[in-house]
Amino acid sequence: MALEGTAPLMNVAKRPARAKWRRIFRSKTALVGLFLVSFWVVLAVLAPILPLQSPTKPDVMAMANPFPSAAHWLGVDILGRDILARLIFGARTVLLVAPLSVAVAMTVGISMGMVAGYYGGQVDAVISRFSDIILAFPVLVLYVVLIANIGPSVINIVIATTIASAPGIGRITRGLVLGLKQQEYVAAARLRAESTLYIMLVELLPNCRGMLIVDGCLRIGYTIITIGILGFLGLGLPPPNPDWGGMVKESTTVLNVWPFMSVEPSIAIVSLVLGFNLLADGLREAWKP
Amino acid sequence: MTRFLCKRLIMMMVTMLCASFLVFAVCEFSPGSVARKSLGPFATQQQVDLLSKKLRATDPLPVRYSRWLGVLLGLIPDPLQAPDSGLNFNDPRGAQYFGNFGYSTLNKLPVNDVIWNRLKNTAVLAGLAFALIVPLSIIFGILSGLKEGGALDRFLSVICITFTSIPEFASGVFLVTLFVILWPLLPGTSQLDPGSGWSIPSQLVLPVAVLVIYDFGYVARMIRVSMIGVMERPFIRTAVLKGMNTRQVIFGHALRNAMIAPFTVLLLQINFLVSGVVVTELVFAYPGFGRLLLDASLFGDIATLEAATLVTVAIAVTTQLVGDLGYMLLDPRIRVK
Amino acid sequence: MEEYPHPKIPALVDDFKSEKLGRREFLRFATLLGLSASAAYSIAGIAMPMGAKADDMPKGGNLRIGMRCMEIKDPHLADFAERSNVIRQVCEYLTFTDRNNITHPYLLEKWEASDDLKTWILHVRKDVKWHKGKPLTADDVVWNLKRVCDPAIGSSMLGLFTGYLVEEYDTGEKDSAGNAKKSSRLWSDKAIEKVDDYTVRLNCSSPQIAVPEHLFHYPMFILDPEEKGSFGPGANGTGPFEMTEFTVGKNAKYKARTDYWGTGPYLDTFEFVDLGDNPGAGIAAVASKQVDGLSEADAVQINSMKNFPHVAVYKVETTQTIVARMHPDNDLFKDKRVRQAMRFAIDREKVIQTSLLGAGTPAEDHHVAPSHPEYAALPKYPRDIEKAKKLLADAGFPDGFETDMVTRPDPIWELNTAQVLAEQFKDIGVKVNIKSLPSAQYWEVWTKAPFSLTAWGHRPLAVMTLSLAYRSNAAWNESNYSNPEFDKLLTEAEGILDPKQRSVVMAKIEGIMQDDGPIVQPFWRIFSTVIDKKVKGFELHPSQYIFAHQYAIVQA
Amino acid sequence: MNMEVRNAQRPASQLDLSNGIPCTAQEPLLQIHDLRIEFRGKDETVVAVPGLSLDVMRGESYGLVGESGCGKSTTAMAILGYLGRTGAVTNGSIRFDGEELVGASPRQLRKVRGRRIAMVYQDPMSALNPVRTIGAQLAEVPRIHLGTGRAQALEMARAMLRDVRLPDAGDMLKRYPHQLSGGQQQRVVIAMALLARPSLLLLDEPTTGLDVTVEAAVLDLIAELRHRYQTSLLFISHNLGLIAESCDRLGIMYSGELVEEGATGEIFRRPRHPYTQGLIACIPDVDSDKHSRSLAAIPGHIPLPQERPQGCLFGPRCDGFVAGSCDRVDLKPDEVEPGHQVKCARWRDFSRREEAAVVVPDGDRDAGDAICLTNVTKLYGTSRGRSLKANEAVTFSVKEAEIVALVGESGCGKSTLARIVTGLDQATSGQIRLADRNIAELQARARPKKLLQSVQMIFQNPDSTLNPSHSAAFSIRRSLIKFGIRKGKAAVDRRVRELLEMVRLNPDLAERKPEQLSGGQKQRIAIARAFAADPSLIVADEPVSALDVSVQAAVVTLLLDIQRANKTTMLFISHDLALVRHVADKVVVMYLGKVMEQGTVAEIFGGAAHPYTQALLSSIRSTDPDRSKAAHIQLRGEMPSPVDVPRGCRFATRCHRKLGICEQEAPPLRRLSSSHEILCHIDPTAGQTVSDGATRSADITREPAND
Repeated sequence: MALEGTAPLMNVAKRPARAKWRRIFRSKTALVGLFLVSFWVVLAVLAPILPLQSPTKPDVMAMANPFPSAAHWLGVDILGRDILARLIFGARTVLLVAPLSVAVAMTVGISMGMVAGYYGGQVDAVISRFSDIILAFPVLVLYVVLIANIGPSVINIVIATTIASAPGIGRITRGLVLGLKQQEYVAAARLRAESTLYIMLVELLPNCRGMLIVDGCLRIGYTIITIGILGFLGLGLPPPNPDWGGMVKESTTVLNVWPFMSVEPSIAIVSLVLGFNLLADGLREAWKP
Repeated sequence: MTRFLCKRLIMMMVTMLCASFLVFAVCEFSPGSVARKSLGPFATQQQVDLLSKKLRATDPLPVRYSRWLGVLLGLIPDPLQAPDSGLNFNDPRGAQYFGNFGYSTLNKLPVNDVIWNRLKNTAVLAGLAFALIVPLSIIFGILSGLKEGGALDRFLSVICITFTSIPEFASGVFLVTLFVILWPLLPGTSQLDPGSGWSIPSQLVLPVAVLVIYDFGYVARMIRVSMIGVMERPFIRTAVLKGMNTRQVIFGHALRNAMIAPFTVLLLQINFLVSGVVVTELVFAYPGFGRLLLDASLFGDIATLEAATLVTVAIAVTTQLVGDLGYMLLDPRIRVK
Repeated sequence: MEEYPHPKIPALVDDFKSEKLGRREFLRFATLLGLSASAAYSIAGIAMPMGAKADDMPKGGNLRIGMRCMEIKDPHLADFAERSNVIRQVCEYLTFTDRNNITHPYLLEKWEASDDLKTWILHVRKDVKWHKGKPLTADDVVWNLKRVCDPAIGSSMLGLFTGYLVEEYDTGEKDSAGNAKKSSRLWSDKAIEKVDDYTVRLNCSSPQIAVPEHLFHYPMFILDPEEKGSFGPGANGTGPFEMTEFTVGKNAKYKARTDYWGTGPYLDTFEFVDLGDNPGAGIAAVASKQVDGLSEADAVQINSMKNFPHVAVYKVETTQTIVARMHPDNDLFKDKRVRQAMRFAIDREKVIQTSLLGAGTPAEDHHVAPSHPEYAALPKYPRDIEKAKKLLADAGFPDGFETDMVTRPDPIWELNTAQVLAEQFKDIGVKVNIKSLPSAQYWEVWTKAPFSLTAWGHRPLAVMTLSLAYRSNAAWNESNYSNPEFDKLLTEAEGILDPKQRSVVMAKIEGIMQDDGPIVQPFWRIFSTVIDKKVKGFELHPSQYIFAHQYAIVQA
Repeated sequence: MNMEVRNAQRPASQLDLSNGIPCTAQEPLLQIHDLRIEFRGKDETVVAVPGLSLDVMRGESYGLVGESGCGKSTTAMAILGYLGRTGAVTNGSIRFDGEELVGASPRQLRKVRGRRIAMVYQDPMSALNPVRTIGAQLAEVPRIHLGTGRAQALEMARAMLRDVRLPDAGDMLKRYPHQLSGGQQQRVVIAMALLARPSLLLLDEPTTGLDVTVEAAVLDLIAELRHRYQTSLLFISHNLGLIAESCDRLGIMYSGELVEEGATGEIFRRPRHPYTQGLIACIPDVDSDKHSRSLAAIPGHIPLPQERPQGCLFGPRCDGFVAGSCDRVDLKPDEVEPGHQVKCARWRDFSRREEAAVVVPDGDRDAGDAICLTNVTKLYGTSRGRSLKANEAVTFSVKEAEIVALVGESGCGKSTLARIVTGLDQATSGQIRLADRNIAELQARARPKKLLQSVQMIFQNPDSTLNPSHSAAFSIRRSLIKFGIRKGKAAVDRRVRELLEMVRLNPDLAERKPEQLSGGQKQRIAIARAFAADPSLIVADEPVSALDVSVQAAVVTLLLDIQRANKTTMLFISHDLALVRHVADKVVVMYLGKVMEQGTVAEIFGGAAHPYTQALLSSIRSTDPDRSKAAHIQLRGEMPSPVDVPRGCRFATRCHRKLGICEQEAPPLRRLSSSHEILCHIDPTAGQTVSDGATRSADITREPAND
């Protein structure tokens, strides 16, 4: 009998892993999202080598007429600092803190969800109950209570994000794992004496990847909003670090005379959040089974 | 059913207990004593120590927590309200009654005098927003979920996803610029004060709008996803192949199924609206619950913070319960037999 | 020769006439010594600025001022202008210092000072009635004065009275660090003495000229002894209004008294509206006429509102300021050259232009303002990066250093100043990380942080601030500054009445502050606000004080 | 009446079933001509059906047979104009009762859908709206099409439910779909389809997913109703046996094309197309076992629409492929005899395929027990202290190198037993002796490596058996490494290649991701994985049930070859009795957690003694046109819940030979031979006792099934 599969399967790309990512390029939504996100990422990465003005140095001369000009493309803020530079340097902070927070939260959440979903029973009950309690807390309250009490800093924002989001991520992971652990390949792994940790990390985790990446994108977007809100509440990163939420707060006072000062950082936040949201949406669409 | 409800009620109590303890625990991390905060910057350490002692803030955490719990349940009188404490705390309701949330160190009033009025204000705001979010998101979600990828879907999805990406402070900024400053149609703040020359309804327009803008897109997207899922389900095919027209299919078969999953999401918005309104309340100087919560947590007013947290958690667990009950109503498959 | 209420006044008149004494100082001293303002003005040869005549004031209406409504525990503990403003409409002071630094009798009919300035006789007005009916008596005044001197109450008056009415003593106990615990008490049983039903005598341990000004310090309200220091709606007071409603974070409402002893009030009702911490909300509220004005509007807010057609902008120069203060006992700042370098690093004009949008005047690092009567002009020094760097290098920091600076996020001008200062410190190699703490936390550490930015309110006298903030072990000595020479000179200056003599001492004090002092002080703030043009009688007081009984609304 | 239909082997066009009018020259009810259906994706257009022509006569039952992906369901959807947003008919016509349906307006289509052409779907559970009552969903049909009022519509629904033999129709109307069993749901769907008295009923795999005994009942119902309502049927199925029994005429579809068409009996007796022949040959039938006939498999797989070859689509898989004639573009159907058409260039050259030679020697009868189960019981605790009895006192043993089949309908506990044996679950009590150990309560985690290695499993679902994130050979490699079968990367890789070759896969597939493999290939990998550990016992849980028949045969044959070569003992779990006959040495029949009967293949298939086994055997559908007429034993009702097991005999509630005692007392274990046991009150040696409960399908069809 001839061996099966000698004829190449024509319709399937050679490298499915890459094909999965390539599918993003077919989704317009994902592309727009990717563009917005990479726009900011590129600017943030290149910030030190871009011919930007100092994001913290006031330009007293420009304050007489802070509106966008040839010298300051997006104008200067109420302290005479170049808004463009502040936005771009602010992107560095946001693009560091938000993904970092989400990454930590994901690590904790995924671990919780994996353990709860895989072991089930009492372990699941304890973890789920704990998650329920955290989730019953309104998220923003959680942030405010935490940050107001432990003070604003990158670490603390990471901690707060982790506490606030890990249960949600855990719940998603748990749901995925509950389904996946019934899969026969998991049984097969058990039958070849694989350790539980191995099963979780090698057999289960990669198959949660898609959903978790999508969820992660949404969460990064949401965390950016939260960081903005914290900045707006005066609980954001300490100045003079350009903090987008803080920039809006600083300039709401001059909204009616210099609206661009608050509108520009608002647009920056909206565009970046929108980027992540679109990316998540596009990925979900592209990876839909 | 009774069993189920009892079980749920017990779980609710446990959740609230844990949550309240958590607040106490988190406040432990707070640098600075409540006494310092309530005496202000210029008080001497001596005064601070004295007040700390009076407030019994130096007791260990479990002691304070159980005392708080005892006071709340009306088991013991509030020691802070005793006349000899020298704190001048007087609750007209008495020092010992069920539901005694204690005395707010921030407002120098019984928490019960502060919190309910604020909650009422926020309930008005949240209720109006919710009343708009529900129909708007359903209409948007259903219309765009009807034909995934169609022109209408793309258009509505772009609106929804963009709106959800606008933080409240940003939309507050945009709206105030437009409708207060450039085109002064509406008042810039909403203190719910009829004496300000603006009617209460006109004061509510902008805060409600900010909340709706931020929130409805998210819910609409949930409903959209659910609707798309439902439209792909075989029973929709059954309905179409029965000879039903689109309207009959949607209202007869799709709608109720499409609402099952987003129902909980919709209810979750109540939680969000009750406490997530902080930013909106701040932007519009609205005398609401969110700001109270913010002020209390910034100040370290643990009595108010506890009460506010308990209320929000109670709302959260109640909506969860309502969600589950509504779920049963919507989906006969999970009704308790 | 006229009959003067105090034997020192003729000398003052002479000095003024021989131009040894400025007009401001003359007016201030003369009135402090009991000369009536009108007499003082007439000697000074200028017309007394007149408030609007009561007869011209329209009656009725409701006025709404936007202001934070903070919780009030005890009026004698009032520590912010906002708190005292809420009380001020109900309870009153014995004296009143106007925006020109001239102190007038208020609940007092007049006061008399002894020649040595150690004995002050206060004559209480006889026509003042508490809202609840009984007349104001010397007993009430004595109770209030004694109360603020009780350390258990914790009023900031204690600090002001220390040195002439109050003394510090060792309690004999030790605190946890092993230092002797100190407490305060009246220096003598007779320090505050009732003479008769309408006369009170203060017997001071040392000469003090500023007694009438101290009596206008913001917690020094005269309360009804029966109310034991509580305050709330319906609280008794001698003032023009009765408080009808008070909700922390929301509003305070008042109803005019019909039997007020003084002029006014013209309004039917008055109201403070809490607009929260968001400065944008204040602007929005003014824009949509939800409030008739704000108690305070910073330069940025003014900038936004100056074009509103319906409001008038009010400005007043104040001695409100901000200091970046260093702990000289901290390793980084123990070398005075470091502190000097920090002062040389600052370009004051630039700070004023950026963080205050120009609404300020440069300060000279010694916390004495040109508008203070004690001010002695010293040579000004400009920004000098090279010099600063050299000083740092000499002090052992050739590459500068990095430090945290604690500040508050609100009000925004403070944070802005912090950012501008940090940026300028960067130029001399000092990297300043701004640590902005929510107010509640900030006040927890404001005296403890090695490097911190602190706003100081307006005070009519420089010595008031200096003794509160820089005297060794003073209650509010946030900078842990301790310099025996400074303390000695300060005590000396407080006792000197002769301006010439005193300015010599003040120059020394100012010099010490510039050379050795713990602060970098970039500017004095110009205080400003907006009030609807329909409001008549509004005057901006440098202490942010609101006196609603002076205001009236012109109906359109 | 029923038998009449069954006997109608002539094309229906020659038979008058409608209104008594002779209709020999009648126009077909449904006329599909040169139909081309395309699905337009973002990047490519897929031609699902390139050009299909077929006619369905009035009153006729037409069977459309083909393996998955051949376009048969798409054709049905095209008839109703429901191809989704991407699908479109790009050529050809569909005329229904003289009316052109291609390009019909939505309004026109709505008048046809549900009214004149109705459909019965594959998965009745999902075809019904879960949140609306049966009554509401049924009543819609008359309300839409006949304009009847609510009350009247409900009355019609009630009547129709009675017609489809649902008990207590009034109560049924108020129920929700999930409260019904699968068989009941399908009856509801049929009732819904028939409510508006359509003239054509499309049946899309109507019994797939139902248990065999339920399937039989549903098919009988369809046959009867079709007759009563004079409805033509277009019966779509992959199951030749079903079609053989239910249809007058049939068409064999392959990759979107009709390759052969003709009267049912004719096609089964004289299949002309090599694909048809192959299909028939690869179906196991009850008459032969592995010792008499091995299943013939069709090599290769169905081409994807994008990779259709030129000329004969079956060419690449056909032994008789001749270049030049088979790959001609203008290949046309050829008429074998009137009414029998075949699309094959060389049909004249093929006679019926030779059956594969007898290859399987008899097993070693003297071997010792490889595994021995004694009183294995598995209880699952449910809420309120009740327990679900998945297995109760299961006792049987498997000899070395023997294949024992566990047979039963879904829910009988056979898979639970498999999980217990492999250690994926643990027994509540009882003994499983394997290599002198009791492994009944040893979970995989607790088993020593050696033990784990000796028991391996082949799983049911090809889509879940391989981890989609890893390459095909990943788990094989892990198995080799974990058990230390080979050391060193090179040795492991070599062994992987060997194993892949053993399962007849190109070793180049090793690095492919599962999503790039076909179902059959994935199952082969799974077999290779199981054997990689060199186990002494393989538990195969329905290893081929999810595969297409042609693939199924190949995989089964392969599995048997390897088993024999390795002398592996095997526990083979299946619901397919015909397949079991081909695979097993010994059969264990389970019902509701208990063993009903066990014996050698010959004993069970030769003379089953237990009524349940008899019922199962009677439900096997044969492609032999002469055999398929045999009446089925219809079981009434549904399998009781394993939480509330009947007090006496488990099977008593459904038994057609029930005695009075059956409901009261647990039946005794009767030993009929050294290898044959039954659990039954009826003593088979005492002669045929027809009890009051015994009914034959022909007799009970008119009574409501007691569902």
